[in-house]
Amino acid sequence: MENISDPPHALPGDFAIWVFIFAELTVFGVLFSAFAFARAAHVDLFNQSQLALNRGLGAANTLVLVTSSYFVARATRAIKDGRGLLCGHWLTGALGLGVVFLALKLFEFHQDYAHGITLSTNLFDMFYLSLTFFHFMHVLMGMAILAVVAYKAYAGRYGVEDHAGVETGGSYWHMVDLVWIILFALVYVIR
Amino acid sequence: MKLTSIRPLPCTSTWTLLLVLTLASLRLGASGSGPALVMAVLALTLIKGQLIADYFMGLRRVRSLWRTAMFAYLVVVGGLIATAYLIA
Amino acid sequence: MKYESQRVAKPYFIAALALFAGQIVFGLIAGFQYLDGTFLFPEIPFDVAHMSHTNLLIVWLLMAFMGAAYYIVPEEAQTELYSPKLALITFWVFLGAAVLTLFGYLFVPYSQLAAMTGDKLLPTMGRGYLEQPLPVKIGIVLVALSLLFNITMTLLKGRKTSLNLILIGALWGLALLFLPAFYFPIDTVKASYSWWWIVHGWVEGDWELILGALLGFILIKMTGVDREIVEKWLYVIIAMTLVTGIIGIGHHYYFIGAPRYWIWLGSIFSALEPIPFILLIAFAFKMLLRRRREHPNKAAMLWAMGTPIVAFLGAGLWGFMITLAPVQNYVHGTNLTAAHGHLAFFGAYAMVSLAIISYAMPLLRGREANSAAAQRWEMSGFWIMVISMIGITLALTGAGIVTAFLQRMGAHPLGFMQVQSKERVFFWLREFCGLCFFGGLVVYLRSFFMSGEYEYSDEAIRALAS
Amino acid sequence: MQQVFTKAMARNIFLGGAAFFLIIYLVLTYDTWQQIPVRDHADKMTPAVVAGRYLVDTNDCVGCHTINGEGAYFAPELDNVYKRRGAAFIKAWIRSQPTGVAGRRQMPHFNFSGQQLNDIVAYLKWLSNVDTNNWPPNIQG
Repeated sequence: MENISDPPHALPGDFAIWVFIFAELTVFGVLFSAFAFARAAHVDLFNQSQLALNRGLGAANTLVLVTSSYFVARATRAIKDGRGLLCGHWLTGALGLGVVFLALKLFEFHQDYAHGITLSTNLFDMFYLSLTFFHFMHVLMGMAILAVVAYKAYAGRYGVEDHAGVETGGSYWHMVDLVWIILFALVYVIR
Repeated sequence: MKLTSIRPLPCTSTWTLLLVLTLASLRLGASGSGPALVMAVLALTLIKGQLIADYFMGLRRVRSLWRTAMFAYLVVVGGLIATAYLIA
Repeated sequence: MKYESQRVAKPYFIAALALFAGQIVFGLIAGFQYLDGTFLFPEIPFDVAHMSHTNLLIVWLLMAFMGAAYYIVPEEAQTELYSPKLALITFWVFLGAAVLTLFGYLFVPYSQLAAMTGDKLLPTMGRGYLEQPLPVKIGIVLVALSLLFNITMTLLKGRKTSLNLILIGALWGLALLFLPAFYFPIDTVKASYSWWWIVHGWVEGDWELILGALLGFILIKMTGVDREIVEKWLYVIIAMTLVTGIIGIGHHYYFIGAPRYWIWLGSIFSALEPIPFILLIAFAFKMLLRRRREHPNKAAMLWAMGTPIVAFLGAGLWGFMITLAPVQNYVHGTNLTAAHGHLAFFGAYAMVSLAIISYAMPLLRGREANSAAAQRWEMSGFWIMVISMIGITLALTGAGIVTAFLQRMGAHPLGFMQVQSKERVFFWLREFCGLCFFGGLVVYLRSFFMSGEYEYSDEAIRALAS
Repeated sequence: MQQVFTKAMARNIFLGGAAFFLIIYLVLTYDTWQQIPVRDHADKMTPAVVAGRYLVDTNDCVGCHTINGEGAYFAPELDNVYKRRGAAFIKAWIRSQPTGVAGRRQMPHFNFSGQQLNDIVAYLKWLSNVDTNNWPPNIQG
């Protein structure tokens, strides 16, 4: 493992993705704060509407995303050891979990729709749907990126020295995970 | 075989820890409501976020500026949420 | 100037400046009508002066963008323009249509203009910035197609730099975003909603890409900084523009009849819209500090550095001031919007146009830079115009704030005209600053009539030789 | 270790980010499109309302006035003018223009027929019932 006396490392992956990651985090940060302060003005509405959410599904999705993030971390490790095939396998696993996340979320959206929850029913529903849909799109986007990275890993386009692509895609995926962790706590859990 | 593949990787322990913390916050949340619980869950979330940043994103090996930026982000967002819940 | 065909940019730039002067004249007329409502009435009613002012703005900016495209695309592609002749024909068609439209506004009552030009067939008239009769709108599309054909063919046969791709892509976007001008639903709310596709899509989206490309080109040329660095940052900046700006369109949807969620989504995303402008300032000054040469065209450098700063003030700061829904509730549709509009349009788009004109015109006239004396005139014009425009902005801001307090707040709000009469001091100030602006424009234009080129000092020549 | 920062990645982020937010905007627009007819009572858009709107457009009313805050800031807001002034006043006012009072802002004379004035009022009445999230904040517009 790394030595303490090593010079400080550069950011994993391409610097451009980090500009983007911090921009996205800012957007989500503002959205989260807006949710919290909107709640401060409508505590009863928010507490009441929150009960309609399926907290178990939210928790399951958290576990799924955390695990897929773990798989991606393993994929990064694998490519640093020069094992492109293994890297591809881990990424495929992460993608599979991404599909599980989407399926669970779609099921939840379907339930919400059946209960008549829309963007315009009330302020809580507006925030809940906007936040989760916005995040849902990020999962899709992250999966598209991971798919490209996995394909390249299988094709042997990365190596011990040249694995910035895996780190770039991986960093984005971890960001998607990180955002969900905050979203889950904020929207589903605390009250 | 390399040593790293025998010894549990830092990311494996991180992952286990994240699962435990997730279930813990779920359990906490199910036990009721109130400022103390909100703070506890937010604190757990902050730890989880920093774990992901440090061990999954690998920021712990990067110039401390970026790790600080991520920590600051989590503290600011968490702090804003906490403030809003306390004044509500 | 490296390619003969870049010369077609010259008439575009000259026409742009002439139309710019026309825009200011109509602005002064409209501004004075705020003080004396009978001024030039009924010959030029306010709405005619107003739409001449805004339409000339759009046309001269488009002229300048087109001139810039004809100048930049061949140089970046390292090949002659596909068809200089087509570019010249397009120029005369565009100028002719613009002048004809202006005469139509001035001499035919608007409803009659609509009846004469087949507005019944496909109603498109009567929306802000899009007042042009149907045939003119079709003409604009044809002119845009001709430009796009010409520069795309040039790109295809030459070097494909990122800067050129951004510029040409943005010009395609500009043309595509104009197409909703032909879609004018009966439903007023849908009409407003889609009107912003054009207006917001242009000025808070696509045009920022053009702004970035023009600024990037000028900086590459004048500072000698590696193009890789410039292009890389350009991509990051325009990515931020669209990330914040696309959903940021919601700040136009709060009070026009669109659903309530736009109040939140619009506020959140548009609050982040200043970010790309901050990045733009950082980028421009970083390039300036890393410059590898001292370009003799100091005036162009002044415009190029001034652009991101004034753009940030107008679009970023003044935009932010009125963008959050709780604030906009009181200031929507007041002169605060006009204040923001003036400084943002000037700082971002007028100034970047003047920057590229300032950089390219001397080269088009066969000199690297104008004489030091001419540059002094030009830079004086810069300062007078910038300061006057900030004055106009402050005056309109004052008027807007008075409206917000007296007409929109309190238990006994006053009527529109009553409030307006209390804002006369601001309207006088605005008109005064407008006159100063016009003076600055004259000083600026004066610099074009000074002959002679920049002469290096003896030390500079010795330094270059060694 | 040198930081990687490639132009290709910056470009991909630009393209990906733009496409991403465009898709989100399109989804939101779809939802908005379903809701607008409810919020503005599209079913109450009678032929008179449509005719009135056409007159408002082709006489460039927004060249001086604002409608829902959009237009020019030379003359009063029209969104709630129906509620502020009522039908009779609006018609009489348009008919009596221009006032010609020295220095005061002038509205041109439009030569509208009685039918046309009724159409304009019908449109303004419809307009005043659009759900604009409680804007303008008060009757003065």
